[in-house]
Amino acid sequence: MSDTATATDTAAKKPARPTVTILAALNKAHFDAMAEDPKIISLGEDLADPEGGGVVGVTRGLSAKFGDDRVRSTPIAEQAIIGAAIGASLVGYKPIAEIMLMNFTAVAMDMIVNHAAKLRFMSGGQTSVPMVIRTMTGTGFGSGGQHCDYLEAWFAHTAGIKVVAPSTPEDAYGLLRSAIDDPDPVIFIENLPTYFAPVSFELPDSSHRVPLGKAAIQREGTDVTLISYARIAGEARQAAEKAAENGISVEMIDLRTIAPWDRETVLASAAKTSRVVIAHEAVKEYGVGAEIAAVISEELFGKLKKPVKRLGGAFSAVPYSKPLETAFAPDAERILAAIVEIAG
Amino acid sequence: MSDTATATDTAAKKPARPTVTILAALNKAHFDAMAEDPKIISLGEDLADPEGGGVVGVTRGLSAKFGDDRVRSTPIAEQAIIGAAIGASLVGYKPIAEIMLMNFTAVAMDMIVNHAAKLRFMSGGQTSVPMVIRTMTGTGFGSGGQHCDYLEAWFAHTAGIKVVAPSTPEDAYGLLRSAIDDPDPVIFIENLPTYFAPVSFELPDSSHRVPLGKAAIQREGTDVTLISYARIAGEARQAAEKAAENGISVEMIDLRTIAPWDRETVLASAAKTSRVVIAHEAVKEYGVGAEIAAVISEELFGKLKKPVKRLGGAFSAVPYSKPLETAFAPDAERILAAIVEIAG
Amino acid sequence: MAFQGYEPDNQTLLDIYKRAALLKANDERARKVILSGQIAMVYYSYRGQEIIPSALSAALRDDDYVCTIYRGIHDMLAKGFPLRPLWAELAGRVTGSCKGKGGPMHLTYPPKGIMVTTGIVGSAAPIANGLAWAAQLDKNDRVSVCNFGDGASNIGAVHEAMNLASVWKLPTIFICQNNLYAEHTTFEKMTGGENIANRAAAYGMPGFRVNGNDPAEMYAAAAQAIARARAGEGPTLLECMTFRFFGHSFGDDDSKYIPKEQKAKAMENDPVPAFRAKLIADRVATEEELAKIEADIEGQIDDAVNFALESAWPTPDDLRFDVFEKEIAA
Amino acid sequence: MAFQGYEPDNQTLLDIYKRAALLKANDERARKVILSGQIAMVYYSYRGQEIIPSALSAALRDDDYVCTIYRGIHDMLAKGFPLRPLWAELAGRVTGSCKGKGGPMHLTYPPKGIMVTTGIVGSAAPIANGLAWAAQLDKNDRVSVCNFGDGASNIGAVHEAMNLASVWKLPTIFICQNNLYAEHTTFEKMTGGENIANRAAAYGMPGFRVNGNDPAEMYAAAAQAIARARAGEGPTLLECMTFRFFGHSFGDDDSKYIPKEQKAKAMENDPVPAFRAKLIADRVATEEELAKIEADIEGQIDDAVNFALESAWPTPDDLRFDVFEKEIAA
Ligand SMILES: Cc1ncc(C[n+]2csc(CCOP(=O)(O)OP(=O)(O)O)c2C)c(N)n1
Ligand SMILES: Cc1ncc(C[n+]2csc(CCOP(=O)(O)OP(=O)(O)O)c2C)c(N)n1
Ligand SMILES: [Mg+2]
Ligand SMILES: [Mg+2]
Repeated sequence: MSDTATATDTAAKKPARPTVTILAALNKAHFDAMAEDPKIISLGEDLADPEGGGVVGVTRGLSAKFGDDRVRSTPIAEQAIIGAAIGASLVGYKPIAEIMLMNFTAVAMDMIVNHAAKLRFMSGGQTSVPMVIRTMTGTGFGSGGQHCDYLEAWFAHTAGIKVVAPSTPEDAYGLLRSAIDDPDPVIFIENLPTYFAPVSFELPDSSHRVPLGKAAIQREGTDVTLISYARIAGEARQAAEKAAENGISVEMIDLRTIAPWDRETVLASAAKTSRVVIAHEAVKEYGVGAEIAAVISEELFGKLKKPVKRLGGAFSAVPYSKPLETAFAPDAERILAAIVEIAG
Repeated sequence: MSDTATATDTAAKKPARPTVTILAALNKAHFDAMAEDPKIISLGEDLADPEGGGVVGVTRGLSAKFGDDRVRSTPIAEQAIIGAAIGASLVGYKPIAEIMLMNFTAVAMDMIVNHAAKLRFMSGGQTSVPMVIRTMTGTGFGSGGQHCDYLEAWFAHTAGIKVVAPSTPEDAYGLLRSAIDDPDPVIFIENLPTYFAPVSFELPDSSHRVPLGKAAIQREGTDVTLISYARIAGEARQAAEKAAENGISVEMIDLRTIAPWDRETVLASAAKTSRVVIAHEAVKEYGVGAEIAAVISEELFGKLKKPVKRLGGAFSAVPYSKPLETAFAPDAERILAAIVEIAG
Repeated sequence: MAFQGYEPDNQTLLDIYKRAALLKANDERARKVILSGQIAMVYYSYRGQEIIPSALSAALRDDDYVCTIYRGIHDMLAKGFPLRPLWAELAGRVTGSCKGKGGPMHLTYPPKGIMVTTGIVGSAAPIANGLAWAAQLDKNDRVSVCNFGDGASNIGAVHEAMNLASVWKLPTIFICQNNLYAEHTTFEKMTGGENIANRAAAYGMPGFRVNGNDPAEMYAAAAQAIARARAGEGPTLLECMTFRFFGHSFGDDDSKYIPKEQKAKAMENDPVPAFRAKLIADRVATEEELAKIEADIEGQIDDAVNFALESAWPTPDDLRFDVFEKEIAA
Repeated sequence: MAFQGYEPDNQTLLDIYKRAALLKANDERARKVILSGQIAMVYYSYRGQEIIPSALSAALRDDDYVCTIYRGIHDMLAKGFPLRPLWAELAGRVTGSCKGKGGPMHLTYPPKGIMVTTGIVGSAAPIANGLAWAAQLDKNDRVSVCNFGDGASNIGAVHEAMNLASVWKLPTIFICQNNLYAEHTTFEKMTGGENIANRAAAYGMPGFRVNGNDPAEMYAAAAQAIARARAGEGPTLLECMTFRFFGHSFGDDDSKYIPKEQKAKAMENDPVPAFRAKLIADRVATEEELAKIEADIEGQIDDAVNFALESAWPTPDDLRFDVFEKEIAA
C-alpha cells in the first residue's frame, strides 16, 4: 500500500501508456483542486507527508506542495476532525476531511448528521457547510467486523448531505472534483480493494467533472437492468459480460451518487427492460437497494415483468475468515445467477 | 412533565378507574423487572431520584427502591453510558441504558453499532450483550433540528440489534419487558408526545409480554392495509376511523418491532387487501417504509391493485416554527388522503 | 493579581453593564412572553449568568466568532445579535434570523460572528476550532469563542477539541460557564477532579477558574486569553463560576434538586443589580444614566417583540429551501 | 521510590519472564508464518512492548478482566489466552476462539477474562468501565484493565471513560502503552500537554508515567494500581513508555517516519533479552533454565500452529449464527 503515484510523480514520468488507478485519480484531483483554489484545505489522520500522505497515499505529496497550514495530520479524534472542517467551511473554506475508515464515522456521527448536514437549514440558509468527507471501506483484506461497513444508507437517509461512491478512475476524479465544488456537504466513499487496479490510459485533466446525482450507464442492454455502485459495480460489470455470453443483454448502471440518486436514468432503463437487479455490499435489509426497489416498484407499477431483485451483504457483521468474508457480499457469480433467474 | 405516577403511587392509590399512560406503563415495567431480577441495572443522565427520576419521569422511584448501585445517574457522556452498559452486560448483568434523546445516539453510535451489535458475532458467540437502550424522540414541542430525529432505519440496517417502538401503554409495558428479557441488544424508542395520553384502564400485570417481532393488527379491515408505528400509529388509527366513515375498510397494523419486522402479518394483510399505505415520522427517503414497500412489492408481485404508497417526514431537518413542524410529518389528514387515493 | 494589565477602565465597565442590563431585561421579557402565552417555546433561562458574556464580549471584536448552546441567548445578545431577528426567530416567523427554521436552540447571526448554536451538549467545541483554524489561515487575528456548560465538560467532543486546539495553537477560547448543575445533576456528582480549569493543564494550555459574576475579573481573564490567542499563542480555558436562577428549562421546579439555601444565596448575590450598585457607588455612572439605559432597552425589546408578533409565519413550502443550496423539487 | 511495597520477588520476576518469552516467541512466529504465506492476515506486531502485559498480568488474577486493541495479542497471551484457539482464530478456522468470525482484531477468551478486543481506537475504555461496574456490584474485588495507545488518548471515548471511572470509583486500570507513535504520527504532533499520565489529575485519579520496559517498575506500578482498585479506591492511569519494533502494521516501512537512530536505540534496548540477561546476572535463573523455558514455548507454538492449519474452515452457513442468540433463518 505504499508505492502509489502522486500527481507530481505521474506528471514527471509521462509514460507513453500510463496505467491509471483510482488512487492516482484521487491524488490528482486533490492536486488540481488545491492548486486552483487556495480555500481548499485538507485534514485527517496521517494525511500529511511526514506521516506518509495518507494510509494508502491518496493525499501523498499534498502537504509538501501546499504547506502544513493547508494540509494537516491530526490527532486521532474524528469529532475534532469533522468539527474543524465544519467550522472552517462556515467561513469560506472548503475542507476535505478524511475519516480513515467508514466505521470510524460512527464516532463522528453527531458532527456529520446533527451539524454538517443541518447547519444550512437550521440557520435558515445564513451559513453553509461546503465540505467533503472522504472515507474508505471494503472487504477482502480480512479486517473483520469493524473496518468494512457500508453505511451509505444512513447518510442517504439524512437530509442535507450528499453521498457519492465511485467505481472507476474517471469517476473518482470527476466526482471528487464535483464534490469539492459542491456548496453542500458530501460523503465521498472510497473502496480499499478498488484503489490499485489500473483500468484506463490517461488521468483526467483538470476540467473533468462528473456531475453529482447522475448515474452512468456502463453498458447498454435490453433484457435486464442491473444497478450497483462502488466495488460491487466491478462485480456487476463482470456479471453483465458473462450474461451476454449467455445471451442476456444487461444494461448495467453505476449509480455513482447514492443521494440524491438518479431516478430518471434508473427509471428509464427499468422501463425499457422491465426487469431489475440491484446489488450492493452493504447489508441488504434497510439498505440502499430498498429505496430504489421501492421507487421502481411504485413508478413502474404493472410494467415490470418480474419483481425487483435485491442482493446485498449478509445480515451479520463482516466476518474475518476468508470463506465467510467471500460469502458475505454479492459477487459476479451470484449477480449472474440473479440475472439469469430474473431474465427467465 | 413532572407529575407522573410511579408504580408505587399507582399501586397505593388504586383508583376505581385508573387512567394509564405510556409513561406509567414504562415506569411499572421497570419496577416489575427490577424487582424480579437483581441483575437488571439502569443508568443514564438524570435517571436517579435525586435528579428527578428521568426528564419525564420514566425511571422515577427506581433508585429510591433499588438503590444507588443499581440505578445510576451519569455524567453527560453517552459513549461512557453505552460502554458501561455493554461491559456489564458481557458478564451477566442486564442493563437498561437511557439515551435522553434519540439524536444523542449519534455521539454513541460507535458503541452501539460497532460494539453492542457486533460483540456476539465477533466473539463467535462467546459473549453477548443483553442490554436495552431506551431513548426518546418526537416532534410537536418546537425543539427543532437536533431533538426530534427518527433514526430507527439506521439501527434496523445494523445486524445484531433489534429495534422496538411502542404506541400504546400495553405495548410499551409488554415490549419493554420483552426487550429486557431478550438475550440481545434492543433499541427501545419512546415518543415524547405520546407519554401522557391516558388510553386504557389498567396497568398490565407483571406477566404481560408483547413478543418482539410481532406486529399488532389494531383494526381489521378489507380494503387497504395501513402500516405504521410509534406516534404516527396514533395518527393512523384516526385516519382509519375517518376512512371507515367514508366507507373504506382499513386494516391498521402497528409494527411495534421494526427490526426484525413481522413479515408474516404484514404480507398476509397486504395479500388480503392488495392495497398498502405505509406512514412514519422519519424522513421518507431511505426510511423504514422503503424496506417494507420493497418486500411487499417483491412478495406480492402482480397481486397488488395499486403501488405501495409511502408517507414519511419531509426531506429536511425538523423545523422549529409551528406551521413547518406540523407540515413536517404525516398526520391523520394526509394519511387519510393517501388511503382515499389508493382505495380509489 | 492574575490577569494583570487587563483590568477594565470605567468606560469598559459601563459597556459591560449596558450589555448585562440588556441580557437581564431580555430574559425577563422572554419569561413574561411565555407565561402570557404570546410565544410558545422551550426556554433555557440564563438569568444569573449575564456577566460572563457581557464582560467577554466587551473584550471581543464584532468579527470574532462565537459558538454557543441552547442556554446561549445571553452569549448572542452580548455579542450584538439584533433584537428584531432574534425575537422573530423565537416566535418562529419568516423574519427571524433563521426564517423560523432554527428556533431558540439554533439561533445564528453571522454578521456579528454568531456562527453556531447547538442543542447537542459539547458539540460546539470542535466546530469552534474550525472557525479558529480559518482565522489562523486568514491571519486576521480573530478569535473563536466556544461556550459550554460544566456538564458538557465531560463529553468526548470537548476533550478532543481542547487537545486539537492546543496542538494546533488555535485561537480558541473555551468558556465553561459553570453554574454547578447539568439539568438536575450536581457538578460534584458528574465531575472527576475538583474543577474544570485544571483540565487545561492536561492539554498543555492555560486554564483558570474565575468568578464569572465579577465583571472586572471576568473581563480581565477574557481579555488576557483573547490577547494570547490573537498573538498566536494558542487557546485558553476559562471556567467561569456562576449560577442559573430558573432551573434547567423554564417551568422546571428546581426546588426538587437545588438546596433552598444554595439558591437563595445565589439570588441574593444577583450579579446584575450588584454591578449596577457598584457602578453608582464608584461613580462610574449615575442612577439616572443607568435608568435611562434600561428604559431604552425596554423600548427596544418592545419594538422587537411587536415586530416578531406581527411578522408572517413561514409556509410548508419553505421546507424545500435551505436543505441544500438548490431547493428540493416540489 | 514510587510504588514502594509492591516490588516483585524473584519468583514473580521469573513468572514475568516466562510470559515475556512467550510473547516474544509468538510474535516472531506470527511474522514468520505470514511471510511464509501460511496465514494471510493484517498483523500489528507488538514486538518491543512485551514487558508491559507480562508484568501487569503477573499482578492480575485469572478472573480479572482485560480489554485490548488490534495491537493486543501480547496483552492476551500474557493474561493466559491458550495458544490453540488463538492460532486457529488467526488462521480463520472454526476451532478458533471466535470460530473464525472475529479474527486477530477481535480475539476474545472469557475463561481468562479477555472480554473485548476492539479495532476502534479508544473504544475499549467505556466498555472496561462496565466490566468494572459489574465487579463493583458483585463485590468480588475483580479489576478491569483497559489497554490503549498513546494515540488513543486523544479520542473522546477515553476521556468520558476516565471521568466516569473516577466519579464512580470503578476498579478500572487504564494502561496507556505509549510507543511514541500512532500509525505514522509522532506523539508530539498529536498530544497537547507533555504526557498522558498528567491527564489523570484532571479527573482526580492517580496517574504515573512508568518505564514499561522495566519489569520491576512496571510490576510495582501495576500491583499498586490493582491493590488500590481492589480496595475500592478507584481507577489509576499508567502511562507505560515503550516502543514497537515493526512499525504500525507488519509490512509497513517505518524508516519513512521513524528516525533511524530512534529505532536503533530502542532495538538496542530490546527489553526481553535485557531482562533475560539480568535474570541470569542476578542469579534468578540460569541460562539453562531459561533455554528450557524457551524451548518449551517453541514446542507449544509449533503445536498450536499445526492445530490451526489442520483445522476446518467455517462454511457460509455459519453467517446465520451468533448474530443473535437465535439463528437467522436460512
Ligand atoms: C449529547 C447530549 N446529551 C444530553 C443532552 C441533554 N441535555 C441538554 S442540556 C443538558 C445539561 C447540560 O449541562 P451543562 O453543560 O452544565 O449546561 P447548562 O445547561 O447548565 O448551561 C443535558 C444533559 C444533550 N443536549 N446533548
Ligand atoms: C476511531 C478510530 N480512528 C482511527 C483508527 C485508525 N487507526 C488504527 S490504529 C491507529 C493508531 C493508534 O495509535 P495508538 O493509540 O498510539 O496505538 P498503537 O497502534 O501505537 O499501539 C489509528 C489511527 C481507528 N482504528 N479507530
Ligand atoms: Mg451547568
Ligand atoms: Mg502508539
